[in-house]
Amino acid sequence: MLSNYSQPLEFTKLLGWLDTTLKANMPEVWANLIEFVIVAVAFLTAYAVIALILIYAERKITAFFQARFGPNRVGKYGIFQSVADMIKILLKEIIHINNVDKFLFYAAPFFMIVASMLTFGAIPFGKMLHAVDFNIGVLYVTAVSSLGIIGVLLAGWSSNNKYSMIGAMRSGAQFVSYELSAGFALMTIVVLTGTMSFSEMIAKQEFCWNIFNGHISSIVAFVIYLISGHAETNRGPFDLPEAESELTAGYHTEYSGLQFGFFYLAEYLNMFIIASIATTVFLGGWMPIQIHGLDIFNQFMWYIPSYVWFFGKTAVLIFLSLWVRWSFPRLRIDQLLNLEWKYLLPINLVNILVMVILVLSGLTLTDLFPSLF
Amino acid sequence: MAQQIIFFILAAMIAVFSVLAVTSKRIIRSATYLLFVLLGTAGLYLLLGYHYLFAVQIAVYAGGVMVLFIFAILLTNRPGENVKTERKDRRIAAGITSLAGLAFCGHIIYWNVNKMYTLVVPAEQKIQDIGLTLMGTDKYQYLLPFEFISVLLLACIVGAIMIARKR
Amino acid sequence: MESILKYFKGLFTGIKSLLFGMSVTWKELWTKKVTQQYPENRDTLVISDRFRCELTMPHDDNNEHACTACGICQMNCPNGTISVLSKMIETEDGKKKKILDTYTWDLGMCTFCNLCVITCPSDAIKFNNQFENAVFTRSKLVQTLNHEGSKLRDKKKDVKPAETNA
Amino acid sequence: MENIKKVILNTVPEAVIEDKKILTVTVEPNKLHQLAKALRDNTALPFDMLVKLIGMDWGEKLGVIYLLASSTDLSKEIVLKTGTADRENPLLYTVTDLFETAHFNEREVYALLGIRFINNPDMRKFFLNSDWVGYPLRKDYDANPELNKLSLESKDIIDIAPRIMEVDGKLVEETVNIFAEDDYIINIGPQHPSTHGVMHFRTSLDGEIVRKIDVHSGYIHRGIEKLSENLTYPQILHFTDRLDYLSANINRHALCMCVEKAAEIEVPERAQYIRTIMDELNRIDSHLLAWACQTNDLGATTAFIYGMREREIILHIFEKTCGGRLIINQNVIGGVMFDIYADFQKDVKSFIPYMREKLVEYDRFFSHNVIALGRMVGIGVMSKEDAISYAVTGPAGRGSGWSCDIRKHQPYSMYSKVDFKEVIRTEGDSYARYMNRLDEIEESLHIIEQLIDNIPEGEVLAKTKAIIKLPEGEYFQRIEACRGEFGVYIESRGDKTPYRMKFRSPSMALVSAMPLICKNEKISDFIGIGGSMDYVIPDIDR
Repeated sequence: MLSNYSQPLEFTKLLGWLDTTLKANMPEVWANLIEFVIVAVAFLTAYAVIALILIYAERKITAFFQARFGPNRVGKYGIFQSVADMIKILLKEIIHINNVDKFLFYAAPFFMIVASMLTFGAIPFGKMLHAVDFNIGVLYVTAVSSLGIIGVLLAGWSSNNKYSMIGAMRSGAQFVSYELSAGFALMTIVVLTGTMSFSEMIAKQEFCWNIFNGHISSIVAFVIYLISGHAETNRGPFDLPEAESELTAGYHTEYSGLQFGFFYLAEYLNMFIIASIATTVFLGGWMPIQIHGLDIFNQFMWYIPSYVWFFGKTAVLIFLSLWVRWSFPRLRIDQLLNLEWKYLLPINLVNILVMVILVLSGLTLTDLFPSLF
Repeated sequence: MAQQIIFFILAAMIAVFSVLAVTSKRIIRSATYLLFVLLGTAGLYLLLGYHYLFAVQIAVYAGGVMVLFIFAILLTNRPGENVKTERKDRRIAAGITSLAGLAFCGHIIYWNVNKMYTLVVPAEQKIQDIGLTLMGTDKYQYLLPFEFISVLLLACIVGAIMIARKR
Repeated sequence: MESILKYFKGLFTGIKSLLFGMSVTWKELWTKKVTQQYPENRDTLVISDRFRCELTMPHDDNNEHACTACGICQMNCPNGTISVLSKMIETEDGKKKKILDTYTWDLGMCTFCNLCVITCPSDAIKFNNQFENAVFTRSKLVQTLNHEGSKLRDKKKDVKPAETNA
Repeated sequence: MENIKKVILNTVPEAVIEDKKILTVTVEPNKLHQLAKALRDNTALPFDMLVKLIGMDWGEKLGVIYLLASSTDLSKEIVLKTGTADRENPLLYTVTDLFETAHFNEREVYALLGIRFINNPDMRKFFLNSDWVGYPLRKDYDANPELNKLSLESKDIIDIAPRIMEVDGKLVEETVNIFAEDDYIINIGPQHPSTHGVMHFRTSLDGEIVRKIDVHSGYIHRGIEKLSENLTYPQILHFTDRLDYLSANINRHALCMCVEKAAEIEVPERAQYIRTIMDELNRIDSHLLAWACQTNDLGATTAFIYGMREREIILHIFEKTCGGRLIINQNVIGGVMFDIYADFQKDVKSFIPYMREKLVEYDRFFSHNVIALGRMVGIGVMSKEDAISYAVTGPAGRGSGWSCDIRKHQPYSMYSKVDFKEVIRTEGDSYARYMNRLDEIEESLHIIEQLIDNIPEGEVLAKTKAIIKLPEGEYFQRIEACRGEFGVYIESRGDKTPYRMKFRSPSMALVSAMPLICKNEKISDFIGIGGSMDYVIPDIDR
């Protein structure tokens, strides 16, 4: 079905050619090894580049929300600002602190960055641009992203600083609670699609995105996922762990240079990861907008390559997250837990039941109007 | 070949960090070493192709239990202070006991490891199967134990709230 | 029942208030920004005439100023920012006269209270609005206000009134 | 007031009563507490607000002047004086149990004049280190820098407070620990993003909950009162702008008025108009900044910048009027330094509708936000009794239901001629204080609206003598600054410099109430309450 349309800008052919040439010219082990290295390098580059773009975009958009211009000195419109920042962070001295548990202190940022890297690896960026496709993709993503919190806790503990400690404690409470909601929201869609694999999920959303397919229930799950994802990434209004007005910088108060850079990078990438998972699970991932039967329209949509679709949808969600972040005051810890345990979680539990009923009684859009999709 | 290498790396990691976890005097470090052990185990599952088990191991142990461990350690006042090394005779006794335990376990594993190969089918489990197994009421299905555990956890939560309320 | 009603009412009024808040930022996103871009706007930048930046001693075309070296400004300055050094000279008709030697003012210590200007009996000093005064060493902040070789303006010749602030 | 005299004589028959502008009563130290208590508990007209507590060095005697006012009618004032001739170990009785606000003030008097107060629960030096040599405000103070060398060594903070208690008629010197041994203490300040300056709160936490706060201040103390003793009145003026720099013009207005009244200088009407308009613009400016900072403290960075945007317009008007933006140097003795510029009216009049529109936007954006409400409503509640006892005035005091606007009670300048409402809320929480400020912006706009078109022609500066000397005497002036009541006290001995100068800072009262209202609140609310109280540190560290 998919291959019926001409897709000139996809990487499919290039990657296929690469694979066959490599395997034709050398033993399979070596070919695999080279492919691994290529993939790893590509991911590392993408990781850094996306973070840089995100940092720039956030600063610029934030500025416009706040009646400012944002960075505008380094390059035209300040586009090289985040590059300059990156160089600065790389060159900055890493300050060694007395009376800290050195091993944990230096290990903590790696937990953060490794966790977000692991998650990053499982995201389908486009057609064929999918490094590992587990058949338990959703579960995998929830599992490895939960490792990041250990970095926060250890950073807070090992800094030997009371502000950091309070930040870490808050972070722990926050993360443990909101992971529940995020997980349940994703489960709602797993119920709908009957699969945990990202590729299968995307394939099922060819004509009808999950957010429409499960209508009420899906939309509720989508909103809850966005809220709890936002909370998991420790960004305002849920930025209590690093609440600058009370804890100065929370758990990363004592970090400098590249150590801080890791936390910073991971924070931005986590924002991207949450948005891209939401895109994949709810908004059809890299799949272009297609309407059943309208082949010309579909062909036209396929001319826009899948990765552009993916990044476009993700960008919209990231914008939404920025918009929320810069509109609201920070929650207090009890408000935060109230929101989770008194509102999100009960609603979520009801929602998952509603979804089960919708699926079992054939009330999803695809069941109701099979001719349309 | 590659699998073998990765296996040995993981095995070494598990072994080293388990020893470290026990010998470290700082409790928060022990917890971190334990975390590495759990991650190594998860790696073994991945090596075997048990993706589901791998994800659950990470989500439940590394992401859940360890977070709670560390969280609990952070809540205690000055953990790990005033820990004394044990007396020499006690240490020797402990060493002998653990060696005996190792020998016992090793014996069992050595004599049964061949049988295990025949039992385990290296095929990817479907999520649906796992779900049905957990929630079914037939033979080799586990709804009852599952619910038992749920009730147990509920009791724990109620107990915790009762204790917290008293303060 | 009432509590359930309250729960949902709270939920929806809460969401409504949040959406209101987001509408304000949304509007701001598309509003033209009022931020001024210094130094690009140097040509169009308007600094109020009364803005106090640098103490100056206006000199006319003949390199003459109005300072009689009376020292009232020095006396009035709360921080000792000004120091007026005078010297005695002999005029043509043989009288001894005190004239200004050097008039130094330390920008680094000035609080710009304007007391020196308003108490000056001969309107010899005033603040201008040249605000770009940053230098690399403190010693450069100490300025001598009277120009090289300048002298006191003859009062009889002085027909035009001293400049005052608008 | 005749009744009051009776009350005084009934309580302390040997009291010396002088009928000056303000009724002045001099008593012996051991009778003061009794008299103050009688005045405070006087039912017909309770003198329950301690406006100022002024430590004095009269030369032969060291003593304290208390300016009391009635919380029901702030214009009713009474002055109590007491003193001791013992310069080696001066001891007076505390009034902290009657007026909570006396606590910090007495500690300040101890630091600067060396008078110790019996029964004050915590007699550490305020502003100064405990090892400071000498008492700066004493006339015989040795200012030799060798005595108090600049130390770069880090010092431990001592949480042990000395005090003198009277037990069964005997004086017992003892020490108390401020914190328990296993308290979890964090230092909020001296360098902290949300203390609004160099303020240091030692905060004992139980989890997220604040159990006790110990205030340390004086990190930027500049000794303005001491400096003033060697400067002429026009020179002192420029200090006032640097106390509470956000109500710079209003503070300066207070000192000008005090000197003008003492020297009997008539201020031209045009100057009065300009002063009032500038004061109100200053108030809007300050309240905007307060609003912005409070929202920022609550985590809404965007709102912070919106507040700054509107404030910029006022600063621009200031800049054009008098060449300063923050420290504006507008008032001088006898009038104002600069007349208004040609487009002043136009600028102000275009600002008024703009600001009103923005107030509506603020309301939409923040005032009803569910998160903001949760962080302000019912948080940091201060009862009216506490507000009076701690002498918390301004929007904070009026948020507790206390009518304490000097502009209403003792109208000065043009305030008696304009129509405006005193904004009072009774909840006493952060939200009441927050809303009070926004409403006061509205009232200020209303005041400006009434004045701006009617500025009379004429001089803006009265002719004054070249050297202003005040006749011998004591002069009090109270004024409504942005944060509450600002007061000036001048004791003149007929010179061109004051003998003693004292400023009453509203922020000190606000900070002194912080330990009370933040108790058992969450740490993030502690920051939020700080924002709602809106203290300015240089105002405290005079």
